[in-house]
Amino acid sequence: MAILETKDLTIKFGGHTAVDNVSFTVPEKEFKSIIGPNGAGKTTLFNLLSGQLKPTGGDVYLKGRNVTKLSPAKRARLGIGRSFQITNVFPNLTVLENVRLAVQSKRGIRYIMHRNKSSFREIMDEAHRLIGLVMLTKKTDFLAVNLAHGEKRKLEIAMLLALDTEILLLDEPTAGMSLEEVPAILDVIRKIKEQESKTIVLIEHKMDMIMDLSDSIMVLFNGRLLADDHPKEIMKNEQVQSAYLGGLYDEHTA
Amino acid sequence: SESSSGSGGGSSDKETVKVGVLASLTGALESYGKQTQRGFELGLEYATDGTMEVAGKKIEVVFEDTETKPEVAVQKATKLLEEDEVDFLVGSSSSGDTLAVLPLAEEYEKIMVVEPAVADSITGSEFNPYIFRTARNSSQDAVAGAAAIAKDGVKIATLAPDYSFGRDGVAAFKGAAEKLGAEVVHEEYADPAATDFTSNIQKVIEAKPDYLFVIWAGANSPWNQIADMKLQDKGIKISTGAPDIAALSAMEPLVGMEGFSVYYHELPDNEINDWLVEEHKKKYDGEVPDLFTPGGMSAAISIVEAIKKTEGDLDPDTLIETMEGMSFETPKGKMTFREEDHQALQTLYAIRLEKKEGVPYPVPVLIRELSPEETAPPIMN
Amino acid sequence: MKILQSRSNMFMGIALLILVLFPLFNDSRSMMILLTQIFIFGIFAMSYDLLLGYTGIVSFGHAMFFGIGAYSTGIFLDRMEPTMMWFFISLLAGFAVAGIVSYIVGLLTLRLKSHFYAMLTLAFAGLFLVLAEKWRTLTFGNDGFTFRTPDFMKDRMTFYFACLAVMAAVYFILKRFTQSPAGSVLQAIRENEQRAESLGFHVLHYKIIASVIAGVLASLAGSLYAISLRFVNTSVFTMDITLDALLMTIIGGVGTLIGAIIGAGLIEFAHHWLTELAGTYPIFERWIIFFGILYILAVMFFPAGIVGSLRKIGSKKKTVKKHRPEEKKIAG
Amino acid sequence: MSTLLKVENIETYIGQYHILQGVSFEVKKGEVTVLLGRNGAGKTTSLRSIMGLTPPSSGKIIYKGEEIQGLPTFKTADKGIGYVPEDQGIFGDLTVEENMKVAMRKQDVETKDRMNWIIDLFPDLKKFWKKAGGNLSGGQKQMLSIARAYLNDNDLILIDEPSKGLAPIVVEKVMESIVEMKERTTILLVEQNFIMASKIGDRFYIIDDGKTVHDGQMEMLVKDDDMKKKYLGIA
Amino acid sequence: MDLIINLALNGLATGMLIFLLAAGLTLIFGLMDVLNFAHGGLFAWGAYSGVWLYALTDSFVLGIIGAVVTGLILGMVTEKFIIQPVYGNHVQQILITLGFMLILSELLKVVWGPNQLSARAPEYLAGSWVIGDVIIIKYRLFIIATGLFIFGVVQLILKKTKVGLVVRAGVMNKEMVEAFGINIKKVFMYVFMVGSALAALGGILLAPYSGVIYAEMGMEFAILAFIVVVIGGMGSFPGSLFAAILVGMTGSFMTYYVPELSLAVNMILMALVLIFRPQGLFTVKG
Ligand SMILES: Nc1ncnc2c1ncn2[C@@H]1O[C@H](COP(=O)(O)OP(=O)(O)OP(=O)(O)O)[C@@H](O)[C@H]1O
Ligand SMILES: Nc1ncnc2c1ncn2[C@@H]1O[C@H](COP(=O)(O)OP(=O)(O)OP(=O)(O)O)[C@@H](O)[C@H]1O
Ligand SMILES: [Mg+2]
Ligand SMILES: [Mg+2]
Repeated sequence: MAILETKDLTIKFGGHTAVDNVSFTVPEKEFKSIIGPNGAGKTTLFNLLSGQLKPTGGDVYLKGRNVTKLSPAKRARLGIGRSFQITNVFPNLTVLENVRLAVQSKRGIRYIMHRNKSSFREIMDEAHRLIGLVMLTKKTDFLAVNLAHGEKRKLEIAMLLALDTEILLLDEPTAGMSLEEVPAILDVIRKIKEQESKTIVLIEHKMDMIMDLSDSIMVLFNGRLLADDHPKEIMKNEQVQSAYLGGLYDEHTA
Repeated sequence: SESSSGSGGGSSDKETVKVGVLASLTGALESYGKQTQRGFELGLEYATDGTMEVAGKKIEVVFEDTETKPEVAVQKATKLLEEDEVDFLVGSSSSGDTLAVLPLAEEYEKIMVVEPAVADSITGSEFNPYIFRTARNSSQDAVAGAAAIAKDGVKIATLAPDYSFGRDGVAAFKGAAEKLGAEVVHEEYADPAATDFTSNIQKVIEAKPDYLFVIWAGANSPWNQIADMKLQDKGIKISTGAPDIAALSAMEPLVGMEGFSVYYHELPDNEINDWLVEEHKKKYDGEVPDLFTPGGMSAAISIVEAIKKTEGDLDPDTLIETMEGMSFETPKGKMTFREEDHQALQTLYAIRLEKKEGVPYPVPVLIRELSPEETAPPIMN
Repeated sequence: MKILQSRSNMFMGIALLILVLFPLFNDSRSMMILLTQIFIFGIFAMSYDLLLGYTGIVSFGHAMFFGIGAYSTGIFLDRMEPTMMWFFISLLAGFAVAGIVSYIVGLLTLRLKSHFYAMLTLAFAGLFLVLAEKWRTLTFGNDGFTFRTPDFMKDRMTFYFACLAVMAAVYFILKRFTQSPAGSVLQAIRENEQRAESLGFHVLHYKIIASVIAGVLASLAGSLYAISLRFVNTSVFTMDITLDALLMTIIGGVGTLIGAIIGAGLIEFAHHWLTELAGTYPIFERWIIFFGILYILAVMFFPAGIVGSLRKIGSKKKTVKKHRPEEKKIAG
Repeated sequence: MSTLLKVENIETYIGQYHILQGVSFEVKKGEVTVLLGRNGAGKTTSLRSIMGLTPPSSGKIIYKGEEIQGLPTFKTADKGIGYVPEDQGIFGDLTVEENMKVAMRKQDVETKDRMNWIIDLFPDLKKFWKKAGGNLSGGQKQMLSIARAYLNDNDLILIDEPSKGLAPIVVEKVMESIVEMKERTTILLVEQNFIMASKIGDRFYIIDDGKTVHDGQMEMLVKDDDMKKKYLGIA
Repeated sequence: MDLIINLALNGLATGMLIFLLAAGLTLIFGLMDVLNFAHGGLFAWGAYSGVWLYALTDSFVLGIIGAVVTGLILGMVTEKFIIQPVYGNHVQQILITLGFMLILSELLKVVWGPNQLSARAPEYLAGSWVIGDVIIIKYRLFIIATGLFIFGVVQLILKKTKVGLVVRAGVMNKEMVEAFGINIKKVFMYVFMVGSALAALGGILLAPYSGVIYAEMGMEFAILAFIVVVIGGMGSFPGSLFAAILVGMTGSFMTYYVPELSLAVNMILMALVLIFRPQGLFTVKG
């Protein structure tokens, strides 16, 4: 069954159609990657899925339910969680507080006004666990604004994991992360995919990573859906080769 | 401490009389506050012949700045009543501050001489028996204004700022003017903070009155625009109260207008005023007393006279009894505290603004004195 | 963290105790009135801090709620009877009006970005000022009116204790609130609204909650203010009142609550002393200049407000100590 | 080849944190020098220290024989140093055109030529010439950021992770452009994409925990699996 | 018809005057994003110094020049000592500029005394022409012309140079602008000085318009200027001009036709604009 589906999803910014009649489905527990040139509309598509933007046409369905008109908050509660391409954290809160807030939301603790937040032990523990998972333990009490770029990316991932949604939308999670640590993060993602049976949609430009993880790959070009197929098939696609990959990966993937 | 409970009786054996004066010594009304302050000091000097003593008691004065904020006024008044244990309060420069302090006078059972706040409600709806006012009130102004121009068959339009001061003033003026047979054909109210009054003036022009009576206070004023809109050419004469000297200098365009004045140092013809002008000049570098200086002086004189009469008895009930109906000489002639509402009836002046050689502002020239009886306002408490 | 927390709790306990005992040892009523004034403005500034410090909302119209409280108490006690019952009814009336207004203003305006929200609140407060001016049958316009207070609160000492108790209660309630899960979402919104939304928090709900709580507490402060003066006029709706709250909050340190109280205390005391000096020494005649200098110095030396800056110094010492064993190179 | 920039044992604090604890490296004219190291090692801080954005508290930075440590940023830039920051530093409310205009220091023929060259390199920019920088896609922002640094006649450009967020084909173009410019402009590069770094880099320095721990010719590193494993975690 | 012309003409003139008051703030608040509560103080200082010089020399032109110079000098001092430490921090800006505002307006009283000063238009600008029922006040024509002139000059500078861009970029990301070799500190200082000079100019031009100046005028008009900048759209010069004229015109017509609302007219206008067009009437392109 398709957990996530779009029908003729379209958004125009002024005269420019950033996402153009895109219809696709993501089956439950699938790992789907999205590739495409810069400005193809990948991030915008995510924004439409998670509700940051409202489409000028078309619909988004979550488990068969039309969620097109719902706010990002509602969609997050219904199970669509996302990370952001441009680091998007709470700058003047600590790493712990950043993650804790996400755990808190997951647990549905929203309007409790009379108890101290630290009295929710399980939440604290969970937050600490996640910080460990993304290798940020040393920076637990740092303000997010003071982290190095790669560290912020990790925090971003921890916050997404904390939300523990059924669907994870990952927008270039490892951009700027160091070589050494990419594999570790990939491990985390892979484990989540396997053990916790999540549906994952990933935007990446790192082809080796995509080939390694994906069940299927979707290609966006100029806002339009060019192909949605098995990774092997996609790599054979000529347009993908010439207009997206160029020469760089030839020798490497060969 | 005995005075906090309000039993003022015990204080009659004190060696000193303490007076607390509340005034705006900073902020927008600073110049008014300073006039009151100077006037009050000179008034004490005059009334005690420089001894600063009355009925064998030394007079001490404490000035406090209300900053034209009611909460500060209350704080300062309480300080005066509690810590300085004053026997009289005097003040204040704004009606709001004064109104906020009125209940304290009653609570602490101390006489408060209101000067120069004008709101009618002070001696009207908010009146309590401890309140005496040497200042004239809005209604007196209005009656004086009416007396200067209202006659049978005269059509008058009014222009006033759109807040209590203006609205009350116009209401009182209308009553007085209609009593004299005039007709108020249009009431125009303007945003006091506006920069442009031409739309208001336009409406006045359309009402085709014989007179435009303007009630105005505050720095921002419509005079320029009234002149620019050529009302006088259209046969509409302007009338208003002459303000303090600083504001007079903005009234150049209105030279020739007939109206009234509360005080200008050349208007009253009596010895006290002569003394005031002379001493003031001596003390303050040639400056002449201004609009509210004689008010401050009158307040001081009224207090000294009252104590003289009670022979040093500072018991508030005795004082009230003494002061009700008491007459005393001031730079503006004889004033009398009316028994019913403790408002001092006083002389006001019908004047014409004229240009005078060597004076950089138009000068109010006396047409005639408006006697205290003539300008007596209705009793409203 | 814990130690710091418990130490500051101890300081606060001592301060509270001193304030409770104060009237028993001091018979200066004007000092008592000054302190009462500080308590009232402390409540008002704390309510503002909830907006500015915790939710990141700048409002230029907070006086609106203060005025609503002041007028409802004034009008009820004047028109009805000066009894405690009517006082409580007037409080509730103030809460209701302030709550509704802050809800509507919140709904209309919290979608706006900072300046625009600030200016819109300025506009609304301006409209209330005009209303108070124009509805003369009820408000007596700009001059305002005096009224009698309930006998219970007539005594300044009783009123002092009442205000102290209310301030302490408001402080603890707000402290609880800001440290609760819901309160921490407010801070998240302050930091990054869009991200908070995408975590599943309904930003508008929280902003409205903050706005309504702040509005109601400001109205409470306004009611007490009216009682303390036994008089109310349009000045309660002016920009000056909003600026007072703003200055007190900022000087004390935004986002600290206690800072709001300290700010209120500092400003009121500085004011008191400066005007006193003005009475004694002629060079202080222009004491307002010194007041201005005080603000400037506050920014220079306490950029995060008094409480905020002290805390920073405190935590800096703490982290340096903590890091020293691990990272030897950290210079003292 | 002559040394264009020499960084000698700089130490940098941010607030009370001791971030750089002795970083040294040399950039030779006409070469591409790469700084490597894991997250939080201090690469970005090194570039910022050179630019004067986080001035070092000790050590020397010598550019064209002149000490420039502690100079205000604009003076450093004025000496012909361009900078592509890690977070791209796009002026979000300004259009692409305006972003370029702010960066443009001269309006001579050369600049015009370079402008044309840049537009050839990143045709997307021309396409979105009048669009607000903040509305660009992540990759487009990166292109704009690089473009702004290419616009002026710089002798040295500091580039912080240019490949981040760019499609493979664009990464390739950027690499080509760097090689193409070598004649005129020297590059100091921070890069996590090892394929890219190894292809265009001449010399490398590895920074770890705020210190330079290793350096050498790029070919050496490519061959030296042990070292790659030790410092970069890759084989 | 004559009535409409009268109202429109006066509304336009008042609008232009408001524009002159707000022009400086459009730079300082709109463009540089500094919540400058001391703006009214700069404005009042311009008015006082200008009127004083005008009275002393009997030359209005010298008065204007004096005001502008005062504005420049005060602007430099203010920027250096008050604003520079708090760029980008609105909370600190509010506190420090309010403090400075107190000092500025209190110092006015130290120098010129607590009384209001009166000012009249010079002979050649005084009085009015009457054409039928239309009354044209000469000074108002002068204000309209000056307003247009200032608008033109500033607009030209902003369009022809990249100063405007650099300032906006500097507000968004100061470090990056510096990394392009621009001394943003200096640019900010000059723009702030020009903003203050414009404020001062507004002050001296207001003086003959209303006839009097007083120390408290600063705060009153600063709020009006803030309203105009926000309604017009932050940092947009055409926006400010349009908003100012809108405020002037609405004031003029509402006072005539709906006097009950005249006190509230500015607030209502601002509320409506903000509710229905939250970004302001003109948003800066980009
Ligand atoms: N808010 C917006 N307003 C106008 N145009 C926009 C907006 N957001 C995105 N766009 C445009 O839509 C197109 C798609 O942008 P998007 O961010 O989705 O690209 P992307 O595929 O994620 O690219 P990248 O790989 O570079 O991140 C781009 O041309 C971008 O300029
Ligand atoms: N403002 C700051 N306050 C405190 N610590 C900081 C601050 N800025 C950076 N740091 C710390 O300095 C260290 C070095 O940061 P830097 O950004 O130079 O790393 P980097 O090598 O560029 O890492 P990345 O590859 O993740 O970009 C990091 O540990 C970071 O947490
Ligand atoms: Mg993207
Ligand atoms: Mg980095």
